[in-house]
Amino acid sequence: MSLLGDIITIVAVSAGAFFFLAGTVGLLRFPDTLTRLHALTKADNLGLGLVVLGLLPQAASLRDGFKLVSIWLLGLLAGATVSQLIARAARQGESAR
Amino acid sequence: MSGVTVFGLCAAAAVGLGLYGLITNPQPLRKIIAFNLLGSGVFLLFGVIGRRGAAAGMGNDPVPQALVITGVVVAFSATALAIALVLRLFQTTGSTTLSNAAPSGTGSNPSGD
Amino acid sequence: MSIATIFEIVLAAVVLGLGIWTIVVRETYSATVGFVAYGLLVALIWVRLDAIDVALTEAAIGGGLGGVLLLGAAAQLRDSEPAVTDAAGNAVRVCAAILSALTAATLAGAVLVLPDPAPTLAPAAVSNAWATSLANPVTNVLMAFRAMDTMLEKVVLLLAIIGVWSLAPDSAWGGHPGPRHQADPHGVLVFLARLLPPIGIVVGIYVLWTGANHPGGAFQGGAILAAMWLLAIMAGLADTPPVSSRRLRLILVAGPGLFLVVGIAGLLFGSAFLSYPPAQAKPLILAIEVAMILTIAATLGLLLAGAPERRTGQ
Amino acid sequence: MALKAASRAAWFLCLWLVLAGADPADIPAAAAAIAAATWTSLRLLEPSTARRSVRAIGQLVLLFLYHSVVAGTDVARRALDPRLPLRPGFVAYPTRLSSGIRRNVFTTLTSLLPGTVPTGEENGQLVYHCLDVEQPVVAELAAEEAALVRALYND
Repeated sequence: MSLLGDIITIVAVSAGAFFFLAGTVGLLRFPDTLTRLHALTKADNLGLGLVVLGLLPQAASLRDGFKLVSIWLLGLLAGATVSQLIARAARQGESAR
Repeated sequence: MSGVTVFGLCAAAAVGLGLYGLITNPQPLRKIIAFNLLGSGVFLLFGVIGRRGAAAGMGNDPVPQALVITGVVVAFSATALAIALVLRLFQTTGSTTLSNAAPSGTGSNPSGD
Repeated sequence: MSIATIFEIVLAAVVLGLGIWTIVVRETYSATVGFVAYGLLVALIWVRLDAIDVALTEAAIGGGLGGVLLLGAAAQLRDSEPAVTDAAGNAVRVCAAILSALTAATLAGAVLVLPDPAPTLAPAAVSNAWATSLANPVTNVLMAFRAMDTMLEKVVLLLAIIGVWSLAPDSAWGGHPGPRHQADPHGVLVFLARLLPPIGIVVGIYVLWTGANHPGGAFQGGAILAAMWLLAIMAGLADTPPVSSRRLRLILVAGPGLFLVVGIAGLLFGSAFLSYPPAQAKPLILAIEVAMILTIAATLGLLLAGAPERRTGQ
Repeated sequence: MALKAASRAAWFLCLWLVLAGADPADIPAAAAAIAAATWTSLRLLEPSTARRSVRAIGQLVLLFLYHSVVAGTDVARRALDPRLPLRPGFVAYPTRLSSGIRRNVFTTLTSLLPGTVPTGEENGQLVYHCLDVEQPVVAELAAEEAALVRALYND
């Protein structure tokens, strides 16, 4: 059981780290603010979700697991709303130019 | 070299950086940021010393921790007051410099109320 | 060299790099952004130093609220930037660099020759914890062993808010601090400001409550509550109260006032100023903390809002 | 109204239990936190009157998780591709959802859809920024809207 848990942790956290890395590469390579937002929101949300998923088998109790999931949900809410605010500002800045 | 020493050296460098910025940056807002950098270096030194004094099952001596918490809040209040002063200066004179020429030069460049 | 040490070196290097960036970058706005990132990473250093209480305070107040304050000011002062030409001369720069390098070197030397074993008050703080029956030693130090500091710090908060308010133009005295924010009522900011504050209130009160036994306390909880209030203000769902409001003033003096009353009671009936009778120590400290969280949340929020700008009723 | 308040309070009670655990000594703080949160929540966000379907909500969650994975993989592929295959542009999407909270929920959900970031409204239509304008973005958005309506806003 604990071996299976450890395998899940290693695979999921590594995958999460990979998506964070890909998101950061996108942030550096993509040409403008709006395309960079895609890289950040999509890849980082999936990355955070995978890290949380990977940590779930290591949680000491059910409550700790719920805590981890609520961190992911709050991260999602923050990412999704703030990205829209930035996107709106970026679009208005673009059309003003 | 242990991690605690690394952070101690980092804190010392932050104090030096803050001091340099405080002296050389002409804009008050930049001076405020530099001063906060200096302060955070001092707080970190407290933290490093408290970490070395870990005992009785605690990872960090609670007394310096409590002093730093108090210090962070006081630093925040001082920063808020300083920023309010800068904004008021900008509103009344239209300039944010503290240079010697400011009292005579302000009349030519009023943009605030 | 262990993995932990490599992580710590990288963390320290990134923090220093951000520190250098905030000092040397040309645009003030970039400097403030750099400083916010610096504050959040410094909170990570505090975690590595096993000082979770400080890490929470640094992340919430140093990085979070302080960052909002600096960003707001930088945005307002953005237009004034080109006017500034009187940069320091080369001689001043060289002297400042030498002075700063000497200071940093002295401190670094002091860090390297710190005595071993280090002096510590941790055993004293832990062995006297019975006097308050709180399990978090940091809260014990803040609220009991060094209660004087904490009380005076509340007074400093009050003085700061009085200082900020007194910068109001005569015509605006007694009015609402800061501009009245108006956001698109169907926009995402308003959506977030409707959804998040109740969650933040639960988390803030939890952080206050758990501070008795685990990392947390009135400062960290108060900062969370202040942030939720500010979110509602910025979305235009709430307004700052006028500074002439009696209720507001009562909240502002509640924390230091109750602290002072309890302190004087200790002087009259107990052994010294701010001495709690051990049997009632926990309820007394909790009562003070509840008053303090209200004061802290109100003060932090109003410090961010700034000086009064509008008359009441305008 | 009382029922709505009770259901909100139940959510905040769950949040408190996740944070603090169940301890009788916590009751005063938990009661204060839940009361304050419920009061604020009812003041800030009026209860919705629409019917909700648990099954449809489950389907929406699954769809959302699936989209998160597809979206993350899609962006990662484009970011790591040496040719950087991007055809960015704006797409207007006419939604039937009423302005306000419902639209906000929709845009927040769809900001996690593959290749789209909502950038506000123009002339009553939602304007999306797309990484690749040749993808069937509008059709996907319509499917997502239908799933959302089935789950939360079936009135």
